[in-house]
Amino acid sequence: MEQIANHIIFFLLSAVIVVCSIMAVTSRRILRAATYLLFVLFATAGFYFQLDYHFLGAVQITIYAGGIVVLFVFAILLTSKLGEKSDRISSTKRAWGLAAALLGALICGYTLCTHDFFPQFAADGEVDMKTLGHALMGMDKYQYLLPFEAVSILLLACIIGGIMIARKR
Amino acid sequence: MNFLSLFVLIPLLMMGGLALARNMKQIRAVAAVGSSLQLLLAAVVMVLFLQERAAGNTAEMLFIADTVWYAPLNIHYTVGIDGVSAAMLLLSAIVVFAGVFASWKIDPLPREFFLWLILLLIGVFGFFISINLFTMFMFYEIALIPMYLLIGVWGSGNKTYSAMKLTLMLMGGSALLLIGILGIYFHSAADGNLTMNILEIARNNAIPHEAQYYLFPLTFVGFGVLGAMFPFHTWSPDGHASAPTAVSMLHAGVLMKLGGYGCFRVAMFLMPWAATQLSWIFLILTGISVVYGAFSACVQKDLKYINAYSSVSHCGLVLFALLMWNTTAMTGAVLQMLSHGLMTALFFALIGMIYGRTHTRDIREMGGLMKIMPFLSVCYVIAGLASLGLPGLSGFVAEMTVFVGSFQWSDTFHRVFTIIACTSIVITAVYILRVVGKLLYGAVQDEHHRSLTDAVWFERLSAITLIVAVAAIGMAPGWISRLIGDSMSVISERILQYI
Amino acid sequence: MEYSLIILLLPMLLFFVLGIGGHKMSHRTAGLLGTGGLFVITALSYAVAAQYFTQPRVEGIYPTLIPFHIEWLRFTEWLHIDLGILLDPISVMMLVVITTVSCMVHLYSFGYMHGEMGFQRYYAFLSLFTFSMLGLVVATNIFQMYIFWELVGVSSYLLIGFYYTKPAAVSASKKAFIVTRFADLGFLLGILLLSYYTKTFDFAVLTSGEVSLAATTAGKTFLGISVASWAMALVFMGGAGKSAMFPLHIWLPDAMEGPTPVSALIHAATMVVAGVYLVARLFPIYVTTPEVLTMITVIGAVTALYAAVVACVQTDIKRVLAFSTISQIAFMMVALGVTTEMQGHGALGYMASMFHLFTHAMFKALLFLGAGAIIHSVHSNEMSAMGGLRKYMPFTHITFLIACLAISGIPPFSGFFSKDEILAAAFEKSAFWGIWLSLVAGLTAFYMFRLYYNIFWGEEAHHEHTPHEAPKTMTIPLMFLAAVTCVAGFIPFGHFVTAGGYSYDIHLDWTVASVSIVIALAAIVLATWLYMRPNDKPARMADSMRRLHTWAYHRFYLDEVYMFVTHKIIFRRICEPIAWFDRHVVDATMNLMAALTQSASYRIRTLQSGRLQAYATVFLLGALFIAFVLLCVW
Amino acid sequence: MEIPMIYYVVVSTVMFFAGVYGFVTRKNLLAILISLELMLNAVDINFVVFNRYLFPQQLEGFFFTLFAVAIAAAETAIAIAIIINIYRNIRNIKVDDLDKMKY
Repeated sequence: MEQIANHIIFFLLSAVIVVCSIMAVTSRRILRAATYLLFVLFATAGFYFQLDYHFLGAVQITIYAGGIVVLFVFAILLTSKLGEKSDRISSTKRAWGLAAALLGALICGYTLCTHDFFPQFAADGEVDMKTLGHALMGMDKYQYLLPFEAVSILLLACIIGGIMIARKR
Repeated sequence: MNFLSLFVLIPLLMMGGLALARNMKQIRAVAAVGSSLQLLLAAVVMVLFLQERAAGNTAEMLFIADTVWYAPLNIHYTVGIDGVSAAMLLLSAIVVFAGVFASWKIDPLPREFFLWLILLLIGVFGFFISINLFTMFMFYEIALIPMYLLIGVWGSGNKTYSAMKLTLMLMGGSALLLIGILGIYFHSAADGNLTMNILEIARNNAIPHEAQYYLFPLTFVGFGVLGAMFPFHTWSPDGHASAPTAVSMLHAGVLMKLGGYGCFRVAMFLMPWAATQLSWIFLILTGISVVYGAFSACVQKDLKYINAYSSVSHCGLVLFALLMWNTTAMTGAVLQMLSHGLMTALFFALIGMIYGRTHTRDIREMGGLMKIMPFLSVCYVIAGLASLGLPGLSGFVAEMTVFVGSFQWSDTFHRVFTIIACTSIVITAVYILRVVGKLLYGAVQDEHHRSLTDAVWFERLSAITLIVAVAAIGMAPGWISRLIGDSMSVISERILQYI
Repeated sequence: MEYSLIILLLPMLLFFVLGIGGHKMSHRTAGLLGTGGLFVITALSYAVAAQYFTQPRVEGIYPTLIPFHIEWLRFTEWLHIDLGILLDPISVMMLVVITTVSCMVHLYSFGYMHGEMGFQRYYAFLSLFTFSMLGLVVATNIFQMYIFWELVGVSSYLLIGFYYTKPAAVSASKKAFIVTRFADLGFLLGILLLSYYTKTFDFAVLTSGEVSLAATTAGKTFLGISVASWAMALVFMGGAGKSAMFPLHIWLPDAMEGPTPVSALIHAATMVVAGVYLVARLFPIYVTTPEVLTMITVIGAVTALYAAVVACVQTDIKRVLAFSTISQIAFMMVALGVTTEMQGHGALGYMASMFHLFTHAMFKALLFLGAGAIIHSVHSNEMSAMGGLRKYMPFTHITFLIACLAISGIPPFSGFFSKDEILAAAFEKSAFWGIWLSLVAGLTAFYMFRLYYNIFWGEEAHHEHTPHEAPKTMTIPLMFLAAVTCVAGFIPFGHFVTAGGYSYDIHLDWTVASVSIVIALAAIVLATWLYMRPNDKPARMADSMRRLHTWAYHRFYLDEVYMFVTHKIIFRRICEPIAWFDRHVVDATMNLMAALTQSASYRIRTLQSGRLQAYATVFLLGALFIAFVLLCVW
Repeated sequence: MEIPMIYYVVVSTVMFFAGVYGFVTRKNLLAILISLELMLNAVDINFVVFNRYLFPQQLEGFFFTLFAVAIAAAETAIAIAIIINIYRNIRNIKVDDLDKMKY
């Protein structure tokens, strides 16, 4: 029963992701595109929950859906009028884009489908927060203090850079 | 470091001095003092060289000094001179001395102008004292680069085009040259001790014939481009026409000599076998150069173009004579280099001075200048007479040595080309007299020209220096011919043993 | 005779002093310096001549002396140019001729050029010329001769173009230089050939028979003619250019644009006989190449006739004299051409030629200087501006008449004796040339007297001011030269200058002499009848031979032919196409390469559009392509 | 947990190439950025899925995704700052108009 529910949820989320991501890139209204993106991100978070990575799912929702999409919306509101439709895409450009996307999807799909993975279904489910914390703050093998610090410096740089760029001269 | 390196060091000091100079006066002082020192040094070196020879030192090269630069590839900084280099150094020093005074009033950016000019000097002097392929090539490149800026910035007319053309064509030549030099380097020794030293390469004599077969044309054409060999001469008319006075002087007077010098010092000396096999091709090309340049000069309207084509003709004669291999003709070639260097520098100096006054170089727009600026006109006539080979001036000595030397071959091919080259003396007379007649004689064409003034002291100094040198070679050619002949016989004997 | 070196050095020194410092001197100083120097040189030359000809003969001939000699430039082991002084009968004779005429001209110019702009320059050039000409005649080797040959060429160029603001003078000087330069090319090639086979430049070696050109070139032929003949013919070409032999004569009439004393010195007495001197100098070699001598004879004879015919109809008095010079030099050439041996009867022509050279120099200089005096007084070269001048210019008149009689070959004036020897030599060779030359001699007498009558008799032209006799500085040289002309014929020339060097007495061949006198007198009578009094006979005569007259007046259109060849063929058909070729083919190839590179770069540049999306597409497609390839490979 | 791994991967592939399509075709800089986010997200899913299905004992994919999210946030912030700055300058955020630094 749980299996079936899981499947149903998965297909729902998949449908949302597929439809919304296509809508996000084809919609001529930019604000709508951002909204579709938001749906995609939520659905992705759903995937993470489904895979028992709850922390990641939470991060996804707070940072992506909560932070980035908000930034997008502000930016969109700052740079375009409401209800403004973007220009039609020229057919050659669309053809190139379609070609690239479809060909890519084809090749990737083919590779994925023909490749033999040896999935081991995870038994333990939920990752414990303590393990995560240790991995993030440790300096041993499979522990990530250095990348963590690097990311924090990057974020600092971003803050400064953002201020510098946005500052009025 | 022996005293030959002073030739490179003095210009370096001059550059330092220029960087410190605060006004026009100091810039001029630095340039004048430096070039005088250089001239003095060249004269001293010449005297020392003659003394050493008189004392019985018969080594190929004297005053050799050697410093390792990059041991893994066996690259050395090696200097040394023989009679030809000593003569070329003296020539360069004289032309530079005259050139500095000819550009006394250079405008704008005098400091930068002299800086680049002096960088050019480093290249030229360094080239003549080097006996190592690597240093030679390095100095060669150093001499080429400043030309671009000197013409592009201080030139006149279509200067960016000319500067670009000149630089690209010469660079193209030096690309060939680089391949040739690398080829020589990798064949320089049979036992694997590769070297860049010219004397050692010559002593090893290890370049296989099939390698010579393609390396000789590469090096010869590479240097030949700078020596204005047909059909690679077209940078010369445009380049000379656009260059500022001192640069034209230096370029035609000295830089083009690098080409001829390299041709025999590298191409023919190191690859004598290929020289005997392939020179017929180049003989045809240079033979064409001689007549072709002269004929082209006959119908030009721009003074500098006339002179540039005449340079093509005269420099063609240099290469032509080199390809005759025998000592007399090769001596004639070097004499022709000296002679052409001096008189063409004189020509360009005078053209620059005339242009500076009349602001035109079109001979149709000028006339009767003899009345207006007698000094410049008389100098121009003297330069013209030197160019058409009047005895008592340098051109005659050089041409006659070339012709007598070339005539020592009695086969039809050489005879025919010698006779063709000889006809250039008539054509030269035609275009020189045409210019003299139109420019200096006749009625004044432009009334505005009447108010122009004659040369001032620094212009006079510049012109007189060159005239004295031209006349000195022309009147007493014996010693310099002997000096050059001694050095050239080494090369010619090396080639002649392969016939 | 080491002091003979001073003869060379002094004029050179004068040239440098006057050339460099001249513009700071007054006219008077410069003129005095030049003339004074020349007097010294002349005196020295006479001393040399006296000493040379009074020295004892060795085995019947005067020895060849080389009082001074240095090596100047060495080419090969055996070929080297020396500078030196060679004294032998002909060079000493030339020294006398040149210094005498030059000295007279210097003196004369003092009056003639009075007040001209560039007076100092004029004297400097004259000194240069004197130096070069003297150097030429005393040359010890053929290359030294070539050196000075070029130097006289250039001094001639400078002097013809002395009035450099006059376009005619400029183009005349240019023409003179280029035509002679062309001839010198032949000379140079001749020297190269000669020296290549004989391995020497030295006259002494070449002419003494130590090396024989004929022997060293034996068996070598080119186009069916032996190499020896080619060499000597090419050397002669140089001589023909300087001596204005047909068809290289065209520069000489134009050279009359120079100042008249210059014409007298260079283009009548000295430089133009350099060709004759050259042939005489190398005569021991020329006798070994008879076909070249024949060629010289033919060219000389044609030139003599041609110039004489043209001289008959010219109206510019200097042109008449110029053509007469050409004709007379041709006489000398013929005389050399008909000489077949170094000794004996066949050798007469050599002596005759030298003798005529000597006498001609004097009387032709006299004629030119006289013409100069006339031009000086009437300010025109045209006969129409003259007429009846005998009353106004008595000295000039008398001296001019003497010269005319001399050139016409009337005894006892000098021309008679020398011309008679030439005719005798020509008859010796063949009657054909003898008659030909006698005819030309008659023509000579005719045109000279036509000139004479037109100037001094005939109708008086209207003058803006009364013509006056020239100043003393001009008449003294005239009188001196006239005196020389009167007595020079009696010099026992055969004792001094002969082909083999052995002395003999000149015998006048009275059959030849009387015939030539009769012809000359007849021609003079004809001229008198036609031109002494103004009448319409000359015009009628011209009408009766209209075509010949027109052609002769235009010098048989040779100048036009030359113009056509140089301008239409050399400039239009050779130089311009080459210049065009250079710009539009050779240079264009270089430019094309640059343009190709540039346009290729422009093409490629558009790929680098800066559109990020295009990059991304291309990048992705590329990546996919690689992935696809990898997939296929797997 | 019997959802086959391939399902997730196919979904992320579709998402990724939707992003590619958007990246290539859209003109609006913000839209391009949105497409970029889609692609990033698709990659994140892949990491997580591979981690979970193939190496469940380890957490490399997990942490990679975690850091990628952080970096994506930083990158978006900067990108938006730049875009707004561009808008200030040329009153427009169409990618075609940004050709000042071309060639």
